[in-house]
Amino acid sequence: MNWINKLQTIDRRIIYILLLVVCAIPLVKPLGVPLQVTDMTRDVYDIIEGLEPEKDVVLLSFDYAPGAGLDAHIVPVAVVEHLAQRGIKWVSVSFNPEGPMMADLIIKDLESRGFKYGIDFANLGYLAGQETAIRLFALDCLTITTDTRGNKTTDLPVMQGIKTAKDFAFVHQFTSDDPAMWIRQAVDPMGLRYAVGIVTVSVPSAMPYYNSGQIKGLLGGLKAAAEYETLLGKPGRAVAMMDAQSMAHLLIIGFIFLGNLGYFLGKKQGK
Amino acid sequence: MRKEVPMLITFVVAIIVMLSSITTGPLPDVFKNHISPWMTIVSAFAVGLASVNLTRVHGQKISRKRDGWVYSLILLGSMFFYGIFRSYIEINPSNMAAAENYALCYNHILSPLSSGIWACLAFYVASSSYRAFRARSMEATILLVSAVVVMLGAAPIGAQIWSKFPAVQRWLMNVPNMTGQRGIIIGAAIGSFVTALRVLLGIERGHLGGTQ
Amino acid sequence: MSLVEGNIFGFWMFIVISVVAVWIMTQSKNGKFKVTLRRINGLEALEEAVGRATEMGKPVHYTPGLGDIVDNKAAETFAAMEILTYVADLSAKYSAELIVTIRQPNVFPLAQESVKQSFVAAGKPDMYQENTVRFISSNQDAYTSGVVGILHREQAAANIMAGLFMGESLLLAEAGAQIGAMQIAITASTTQLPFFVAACDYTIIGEELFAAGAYVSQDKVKMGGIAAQDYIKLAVMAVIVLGTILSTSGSDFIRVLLTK
Amino acid sequence: MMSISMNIWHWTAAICILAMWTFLFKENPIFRIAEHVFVGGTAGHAIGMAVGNIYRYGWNPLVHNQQLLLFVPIILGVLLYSRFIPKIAWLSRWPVAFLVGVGTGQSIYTSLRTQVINQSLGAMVPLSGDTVGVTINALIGIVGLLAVLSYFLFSIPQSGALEKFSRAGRWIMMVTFGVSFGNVVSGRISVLLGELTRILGDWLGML
Repeated sequence: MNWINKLQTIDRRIIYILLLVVCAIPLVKPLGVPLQVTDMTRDVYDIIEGLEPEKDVVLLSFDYAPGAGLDAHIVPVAVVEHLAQRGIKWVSVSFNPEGPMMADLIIKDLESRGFKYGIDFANLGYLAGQETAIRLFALDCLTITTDTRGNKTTDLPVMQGIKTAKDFAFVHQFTSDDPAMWIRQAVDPMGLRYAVGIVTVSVPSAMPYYNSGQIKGLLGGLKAAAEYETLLGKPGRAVAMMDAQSMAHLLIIGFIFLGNLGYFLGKKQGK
Repeated sequence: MRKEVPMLITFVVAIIVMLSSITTGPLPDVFKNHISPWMTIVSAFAVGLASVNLTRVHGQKISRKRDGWVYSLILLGSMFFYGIFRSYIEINPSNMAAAENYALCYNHILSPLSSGIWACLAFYVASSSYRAFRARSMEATILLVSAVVVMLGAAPIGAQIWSKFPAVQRWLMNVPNMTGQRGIIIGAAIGSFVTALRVLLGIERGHLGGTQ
Repeated sequence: MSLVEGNIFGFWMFIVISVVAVWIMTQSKNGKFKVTLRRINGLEALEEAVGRATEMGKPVHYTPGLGDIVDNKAAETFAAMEILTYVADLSAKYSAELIVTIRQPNVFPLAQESVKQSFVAAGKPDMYQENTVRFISSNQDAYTSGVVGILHREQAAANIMAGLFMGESLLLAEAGAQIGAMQIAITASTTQLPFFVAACDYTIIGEELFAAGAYVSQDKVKMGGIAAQDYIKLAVMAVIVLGTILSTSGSDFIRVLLTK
Repeated sequence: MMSISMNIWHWTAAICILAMWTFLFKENPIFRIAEHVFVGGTAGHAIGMAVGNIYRYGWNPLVHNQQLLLFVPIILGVLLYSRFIPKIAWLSRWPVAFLVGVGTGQSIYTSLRTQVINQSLGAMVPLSGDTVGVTINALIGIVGLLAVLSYFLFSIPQSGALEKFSRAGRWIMMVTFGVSFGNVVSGRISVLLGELTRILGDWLGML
């Protein structure tokens, strides 16, 4: 029958346009579907709740490029918001050349809200050499002599008392790659308290490290950011987007179903 | 000389680096004060290789006016613009105005180009799910069913359809997925260990040009 | 100089398995230990793909992935380079045009050399052109958009992707599917596998990548290396079983030993 | 409800995204321009960052603190470029050998510890759990792991029980791939949503 063939050969452009529409509508008019918070997200939240303001300093490693898009960037935005709310100081570093600019986007926003660069946070910039660089920095944070603004690292108030990665109360990496590099070079050898924010795509491959306790908390992309916003009691951008996410999933499942329906009906007919 | 020196360099450096992470004594300092900063510098030089290659390939295209040479001109122009601008900022970090302007050019041109191409993936995911994911065999069916459950469990709408979807999704993620990933991680680590051993002992010389 | 605590077991394990692995590789090299690798599904499709490209008069595209040769992902790239040599041999044999796209500057000269060698060895040095091996960009996304453009402009008949891949795999595979190329993916990158499985004609998964490299090169040392991996794996499996039995019975002997 | 942005940068960002998306319909000159600006720009950015690293970690300490040993990496770095001069191209193998040495030394032991020993430890959980569910999960974890590992045995003939066992390993991996697939779908959609907020929000002012 003709319509079975049609089920199998919908033009890809129609699919593209449908996806665009299904994503755009809930963005403009959110539906407000309620959200459940998972343990992996709560773990990070609890760690930060347990830190002491004024005393503890957190290290944030920004290891993603803008190409990873919102799925990577929205997680640090939520975590930094929590740090800012609790008045906890942080320092950022990057092992990806594009990372410092991503940190700067967040810093710019904080500065406009009255937080002080150098006192509340600082951006140490990019250190080339990937794994080697991670280990070098973990062993000796002062190996980076100046921050991205040309200040001497040793002069930054937020860096006082910090020599190695051990001196940070907590290390949180944000990456679009897998967390194994940090675990191999710093977390396992130095016994750091470490959590990671990764893109949704990388969550399954990070599970074994979470299961074995090498990672203490795991934030996977937009969904985790939405959960984090819920925990903070400030539902924002991420929560609003989850509705669009839901609709897009339904659409894609629908297409898988249609494709398979056509396939099986076609097979039956062939017999 | 042409093969032996590099092999020796690799061997000595690798042994120092390896031992420096698990021993006390002088090696950790050798790593920290010498090898690691050297690595930073040498790998920074390696980044430049990419641009030399690009300049050669596209320079030729332009000088011979081959098809699409205008695009090559655009590519080189863009490379020199960002290259020179960024280098200036790196050497003069205290010039905040320049850094601000660079951030504008970066965040509103390169960054959207980059995430724009990634967003295309969403469309491709949709069309390839439709076109290619068929329950052709038992294995393909397992793949499909777990994918669909994960999608339903990962979006808030899933819990509205059936309240157990998030729990099933978490189970799939934490038990079978974790098991499979763990097997692949262990296997791949053993695989790269043996390759690394071949490199260390100079049996694998792929990186020195010519396999044996 | 002494070992830092927590590394004693690891260090001695490292020494022991290194010795065993080297011993197996030398035995295999000297022909005293014969290694036969199991068939890897999809590997013979390489020849079919190149042959088909010749018939259609269209090029074969090959990418050795995104990995470099200087980090811990090197193994995957080395394996991809072995497969490249094999593909270059095949395209010389069938006189099929070959296009190799490169992301890593370090991989570029190696790829040039090995393709050139294959063509010369087959007595067809003229097949090697300036743009047979093309450096695209060291940026992952830029590399991807460059390759996608090339696939469309050159209308490749075969698209062979081997080595390390990240998010761009689907872009490459989907671009190949759109131009109707026969596609073969060989990768250990698990996140990307479902897409290769969906969009490619053949997919070779996980560690099969390393085995495939050894298989096509038929190099005795490398085959010995694969056998060594197998024995290490068996030993790890035995330790895991033992550790589970002991921990179930309440003893943490293995756990203490491994973390020593 | 719609108030289009007057900010030129919102316009360029939106144009760049849309230029990339035109490729979804067809390869075209607009996409080609975007592609080439992008390839060149990212290469340029990486060069700038590299210049910064050489300046900070090589040039400055060498000139201001007279750390003469830093000539070693600088010379090695320069040697990388000898590959463009055929006569001395072989010299470029020295810096590559150095980079490979660091990479190998860095991972050969640590990957054994992090990925083999620590992951094996993670797998050795007691089979006697508080509930039946815990025990079943632990059993799947351990048997599944062994099955997956046995699938990747290449030199040992796979027949009989081993073949069946390794097939079970493949099934576990199919679930793994399925889970990955589900996550990739979510992840890609999230990226798309980010771009859409840029277009609908920043540019068109609809959000």
